[in-house]
Amino acid sequence: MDSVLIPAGVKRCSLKLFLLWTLPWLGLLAWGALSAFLCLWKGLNQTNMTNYFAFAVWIVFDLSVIALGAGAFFTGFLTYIIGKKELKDIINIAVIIGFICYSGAVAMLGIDIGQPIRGWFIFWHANVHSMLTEVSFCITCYLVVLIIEYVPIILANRKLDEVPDFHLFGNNLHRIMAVFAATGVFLSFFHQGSLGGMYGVMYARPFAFREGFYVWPWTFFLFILSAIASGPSFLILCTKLVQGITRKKLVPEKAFQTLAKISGWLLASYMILKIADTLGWIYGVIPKAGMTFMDFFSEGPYGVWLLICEIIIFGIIPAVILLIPKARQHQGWLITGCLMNCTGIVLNRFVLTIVTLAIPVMPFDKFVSYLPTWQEWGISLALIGFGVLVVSLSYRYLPVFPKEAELNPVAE
Amino acid sequence: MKKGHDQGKHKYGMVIDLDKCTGCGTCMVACAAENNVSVRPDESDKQRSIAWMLLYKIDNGKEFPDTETSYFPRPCMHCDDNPPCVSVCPATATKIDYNTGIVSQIYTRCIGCRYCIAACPYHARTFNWWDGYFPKGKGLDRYLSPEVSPRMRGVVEKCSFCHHRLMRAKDQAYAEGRKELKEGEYITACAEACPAQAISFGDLNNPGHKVSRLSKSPFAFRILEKLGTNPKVYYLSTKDWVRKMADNYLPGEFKPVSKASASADKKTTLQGG
Amino acid sequence: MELSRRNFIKFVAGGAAGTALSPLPWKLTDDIAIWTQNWPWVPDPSTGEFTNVNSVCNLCPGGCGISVRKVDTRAVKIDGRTDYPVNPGGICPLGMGGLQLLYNKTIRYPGPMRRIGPKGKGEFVMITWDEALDILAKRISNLRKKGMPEAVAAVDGNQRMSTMSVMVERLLTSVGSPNYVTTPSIDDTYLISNLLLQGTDGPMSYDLENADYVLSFGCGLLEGWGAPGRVMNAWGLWHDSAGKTRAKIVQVESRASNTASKADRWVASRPGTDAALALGLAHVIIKNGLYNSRFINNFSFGFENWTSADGKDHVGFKSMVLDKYSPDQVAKITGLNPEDIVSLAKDFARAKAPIAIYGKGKDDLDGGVYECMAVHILNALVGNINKPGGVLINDPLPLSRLPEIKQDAIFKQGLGKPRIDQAGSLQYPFAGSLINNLTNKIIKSPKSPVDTILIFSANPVYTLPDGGAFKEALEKIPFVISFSPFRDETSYMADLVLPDHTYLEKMVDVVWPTGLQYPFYGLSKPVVEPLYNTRNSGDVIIELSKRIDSTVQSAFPWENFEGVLKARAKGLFKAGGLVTYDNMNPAWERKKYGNGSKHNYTSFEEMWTKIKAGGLWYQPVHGFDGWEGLFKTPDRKFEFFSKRVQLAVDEYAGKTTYKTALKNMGITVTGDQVCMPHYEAVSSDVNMSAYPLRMMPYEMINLASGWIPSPPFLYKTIFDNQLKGDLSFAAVNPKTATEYGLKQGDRVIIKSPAGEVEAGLSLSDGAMPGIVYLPLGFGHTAYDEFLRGKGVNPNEIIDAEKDPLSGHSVWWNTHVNLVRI
Amino acid sequence: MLPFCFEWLWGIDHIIFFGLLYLALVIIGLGLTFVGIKTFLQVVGILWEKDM
Repeated sequence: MDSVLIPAGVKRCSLKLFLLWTLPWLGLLAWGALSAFLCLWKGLNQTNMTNYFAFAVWIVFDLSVIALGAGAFFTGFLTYIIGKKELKDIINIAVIIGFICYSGAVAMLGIDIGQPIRGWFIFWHANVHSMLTEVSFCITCYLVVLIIEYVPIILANRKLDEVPDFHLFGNNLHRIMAVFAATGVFLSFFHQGSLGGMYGVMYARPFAFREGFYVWPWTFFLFILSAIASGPSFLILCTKLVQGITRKKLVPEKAFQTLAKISGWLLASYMILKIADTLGWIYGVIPKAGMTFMDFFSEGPYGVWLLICEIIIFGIIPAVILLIPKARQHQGWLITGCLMNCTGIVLNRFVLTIVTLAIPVMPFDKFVSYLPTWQEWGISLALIGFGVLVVSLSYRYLPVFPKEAELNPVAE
Repeated sequence: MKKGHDQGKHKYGMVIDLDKCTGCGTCMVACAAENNVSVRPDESDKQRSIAWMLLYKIDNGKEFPDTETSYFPRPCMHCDDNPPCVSVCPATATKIDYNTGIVSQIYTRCIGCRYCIAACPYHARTFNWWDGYFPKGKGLDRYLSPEVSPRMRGVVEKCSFCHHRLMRAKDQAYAEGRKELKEGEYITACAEACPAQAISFGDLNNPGHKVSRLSKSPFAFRILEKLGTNPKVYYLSTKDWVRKMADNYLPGEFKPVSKASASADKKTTLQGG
Repeated sequence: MELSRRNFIKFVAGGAAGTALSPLPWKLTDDIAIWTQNWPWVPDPSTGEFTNVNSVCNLCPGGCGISVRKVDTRAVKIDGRTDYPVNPGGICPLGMGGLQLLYNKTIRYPGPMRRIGPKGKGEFVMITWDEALDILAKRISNLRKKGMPEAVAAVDGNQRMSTMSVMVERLLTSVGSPNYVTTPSIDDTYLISNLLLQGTDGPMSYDLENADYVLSFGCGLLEGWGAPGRVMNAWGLWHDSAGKTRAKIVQVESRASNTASKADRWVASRPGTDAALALGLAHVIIKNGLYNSRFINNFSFGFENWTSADGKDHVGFKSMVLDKYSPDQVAKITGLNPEDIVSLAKDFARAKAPIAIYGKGKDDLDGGVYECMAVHILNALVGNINKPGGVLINDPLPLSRLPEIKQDAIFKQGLGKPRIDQAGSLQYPFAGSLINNLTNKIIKSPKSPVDTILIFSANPVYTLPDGGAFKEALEKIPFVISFSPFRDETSYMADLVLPDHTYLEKMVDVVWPTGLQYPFYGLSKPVVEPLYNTRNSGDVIIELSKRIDSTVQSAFPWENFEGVLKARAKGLFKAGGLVTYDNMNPAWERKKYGNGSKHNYTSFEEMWTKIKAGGLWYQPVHGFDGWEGLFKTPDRKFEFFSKRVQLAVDEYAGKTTYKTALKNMGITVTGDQVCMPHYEAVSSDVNMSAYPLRMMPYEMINLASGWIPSPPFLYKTIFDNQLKGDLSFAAVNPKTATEYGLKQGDRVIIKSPAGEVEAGLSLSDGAMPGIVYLPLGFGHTAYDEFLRGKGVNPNEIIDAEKDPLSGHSVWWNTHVNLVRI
Repeated sequence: MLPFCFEWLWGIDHIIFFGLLYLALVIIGLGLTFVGIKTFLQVVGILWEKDM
């Protein structure tokens, strides 16, 4: 009955089945909505955050999705500015994923701050020296860009497209997309960076503090690099997932390979810098604070193993996998590589947030532990529910994959 | 971009003599009472309770009967020059005034992002996880001082060196036609309340003031000095183990102050039990 | 169709653009942001004219000067007074939090109350003062008519010698009842040992500020002992590197309390062995001839062996000590090393102004008389009595006596009856009052000998270390009246509550804070108008006397309480003292009378107005240094051998046998030792295998454990290894814990013969192995959400022994067992 | 945020920061307006032949 909305020449499952599929994700959303309501109504005492864990699971989620969402701007960059033709087949889904990640992150931040209604003070009373200000400005602006990029895709819906105004608008928008893409790239670079900067500048927190260039600590650049290294991998994963679920080939393999290759190279270079940075930190920052590297791991569950995982297991290994053509052409390895790549980046964000705050700085201070409440989980997971729904709807009603019809001819 | 403080006129600071400190907690109560800090029915959740001035209990880690405890009263350090919390606040809700050295917090401006809490290694900043606890009909709001505005849920608060007392003292001086404050005219509630006179408060820039003398004592030190936060709260202790507790030291890096201190430090306990 | 849709779209687009450009959304955003800054449920304190009112804190007998900052009629902050002799500037955390006691409506009684619910539930209806007073007056006069006035009893928590306590005792006496009992206090112990050793009846006066070596036997100098404001200020002086030479502080205590930790030397001897240690030190001092022979030879009695008039030879203190208290013997008892005992004794004796002080924590409870005497003996040995930095001998505060009470038949007959608590009887010749005996008598007898009990400024149900016995007694007493302003555990048991003002609403005097070395009289004044329909208990007593009958009324010829205060203060005028204080001129600095004692008033009225304004009257510490005619003992000497004890024992022995006399008095030694300070091991018939550990309650300066509740502020200062949620923690040495297979944070049941409580376990190297330390001040069952149900009250499981000679309770030695839950 | 808001400083840091910010916003804004106008003109049929 919703067939009129479904793109021409492609096959979609029955509406009933589709609705059934959306149920669990709607469930997650409902859970999230309840949690959000409680946090806004009763305040953040609904969480398990404390004066020690001022940032918690939400921030980890924020940082992660924003890093992974980097696939959007980076693919846009490659497509519109470098002009990698093959990526045109995947740019739409990239934009959608980017949109999901960023809108989700912004929503979470809105709940995370104690006075959401005053959120706009960041802009109005901006303190330009704060990395967080930079983050907020760039993310908001970039979200606008993402919406602009998303609009033509929506307008391409069969029914909407019949409206000439929409059709024209969409087309015209599409024509100058390069301009927006370029702006987006600029903005993204900065907020990815300043997200890293947020931690690197905390000079009284030796675990996070880093030296740097001018006002930007090394983490600033590492975050950009790690984001664009993992973004494409995440994009590959998501698309492969969609393909798996729809049991269709939606994007030519070439696109995947290009992304994988790039992802691999970036990850490799990121790893080199990351290792250099870590050594510089161990022999520079930490001793200056009167500590030794191992002091950080004297108590609590967090140990050196975290760093080993982050750098070796989920850093170097996936880089190698993605760099070896034979390996990345093999589906299994490709997925593994991308998966490990993303895990590594998430781990990095986790360490920089949670572990930084968990490790006491004052010698007579004590290690405190933290576990999220169901409200915190609710809001975090809602992000996933939201994502799946948006992708599903877009996939069902929008021509997300230009090559789909051609790759899957509908048998009359 | 990084303004130094030295051009600043005054530089208010605190010196806490840990040999005199008895750990009685009057400073904490005085602070809470002076600054309308909310008290909740359960204050035992120390990670969430609000205390501008907080007592840390430390011990020398020895076994009975050689164990020895001491205390660190910890207000906001009012880090000088470039406090870790000030530069990170996105909404300019916290500032350092280079004419007094006081790091302020504007509650009505704070959006509650808690970045400053993450940036502060002293845990001097606390977040209002709840609205202040002043139930209707209980009457506890009757002792609230109009000089300090009660905070709303969702904002960060911290020690202000009793800034309103500075205002009070200035008004007084102005009424008496004076431009400058005399020593002792402006002191924090904790310094005034301390029954052992362990806390002194004054202008570190003024060589005449007790604090600037004490801060130059060989026994004077600050917490986490190495991080370069440059606190304006100094501590005095003749006990080396206490001084060693105040900062992180690489093996062999810590230097006992002097023979004098070493002997003063020696505490004998007679075996019992 | 085409058109309309297009128009529609245009309309929508235009509309959107329009609103976005209009100021409306921006205005709204701004408005709600402003709303968050003025949330209606965030209190907005009213401002007004600022004033400061000077008064005196009497939350404890410390009597610190306070200055209360007010905005119009509201009190908003309490600060210490720098123009006050006791506490130059600072005050303790309890006093600092006082406003929460004044303004917390839910812990106060808004007016006179009559109980409607079952005892202990705290269900009352408000009645008028008229009704309340009539009910009470009728009850008492009926008892008088029935010829059993002694069935009226009173428990008085007011400070000894304060006008309120004099009033309460006077009420009972005039009614004709001897059963006036006070809540325990170290002052009783001090009074007895001063009487026995020196024959003096003045308060214990420790000249701490001028001492250079303070040997403290269990005094919680930093836990709230004596006058906290004064002692902690002294602590500051002792440690002032800038000031005079730092005094050396030695703390004898089994636990690493703040005092022990902060002291220069911590002597961790077994609890209850203070007397042995003191005599051990005496042994060393005597053996090495370090004692002050001038004092010993001319002004003491019973040091050397002596022969009495009847030709009997008696052992002197010297030979007793040399024979029984050698360092090795003492080491066995105390668990210390002999060498340390020797060095300690030498340090003490060689110091310029050494002082040995005796106490038990905060001194809210009794101590041991023999212990106290043994400790005081040390001061005598080094002759540091009435010398700078020593123990001064003062007369009681020169307050006028109130006129004699008219005696009627009922009066004589009532007072003829023996006290129910047997205080002053042959068995307990020296005790002023023994509340535990009263309790036990009531519990034991089928019908309570007490019909009506009046409870003033006390919360014995909570504070008495008796394993909950007093509460049981109250269950049996037909009519209970509480005068507490607070909804405390005891008033919950009351049939009638006649709420007093809180300390910030009334005028009341502070008489000689415990341990202070100079005569001092403090007078608090109403800082704010009474908030509720409460009345000063002093006025209530006067009003009550009118309603009982003319005889009782005749004992109270004043129209109000201030009248009584003035009547007593007349004596202060005769004695002459200062009513203003200049902190450049500390009261403890001895200036050979030079201390500006020229007072600045000419008439009594003038002095009284000045006292009311300044809240103080004092005489600077006296400068004379001499022992002539100091001691009021039978032979005018400092008695190492107390003849008073001898007389008492002989008299009692005359009635029964010598053996039973000693046994009933709780004395285990015989012969001359009985009359000399000696070590008495705590007797106990408890089965040690069932209760292998010992529980000692400990006090904190930052938690109120007396009848005054803790202001919620204090809970900010409590560490989470003392209270977490509703669980309070017992401190135990890690060794002991491992013995019992317990670890940090375990929940345990602490079992004693008297009962059991549940607590968390907090391992601490500051705890002596084998002892379980429970904090006092938690475990309230009354008051409000801030205090109720938080932690446990050790008093509930205390199973107290009796202190020899005095009969006071030995509350610090309960045998317990730990059981993990 | 705006020159008339009291946090505003004519400092280099402010100028760089807000300069770039406003630049980005202007680009986005202009882009959108351009597309909007173009579409409008096409719809009403003046200029630009509908290329569809």
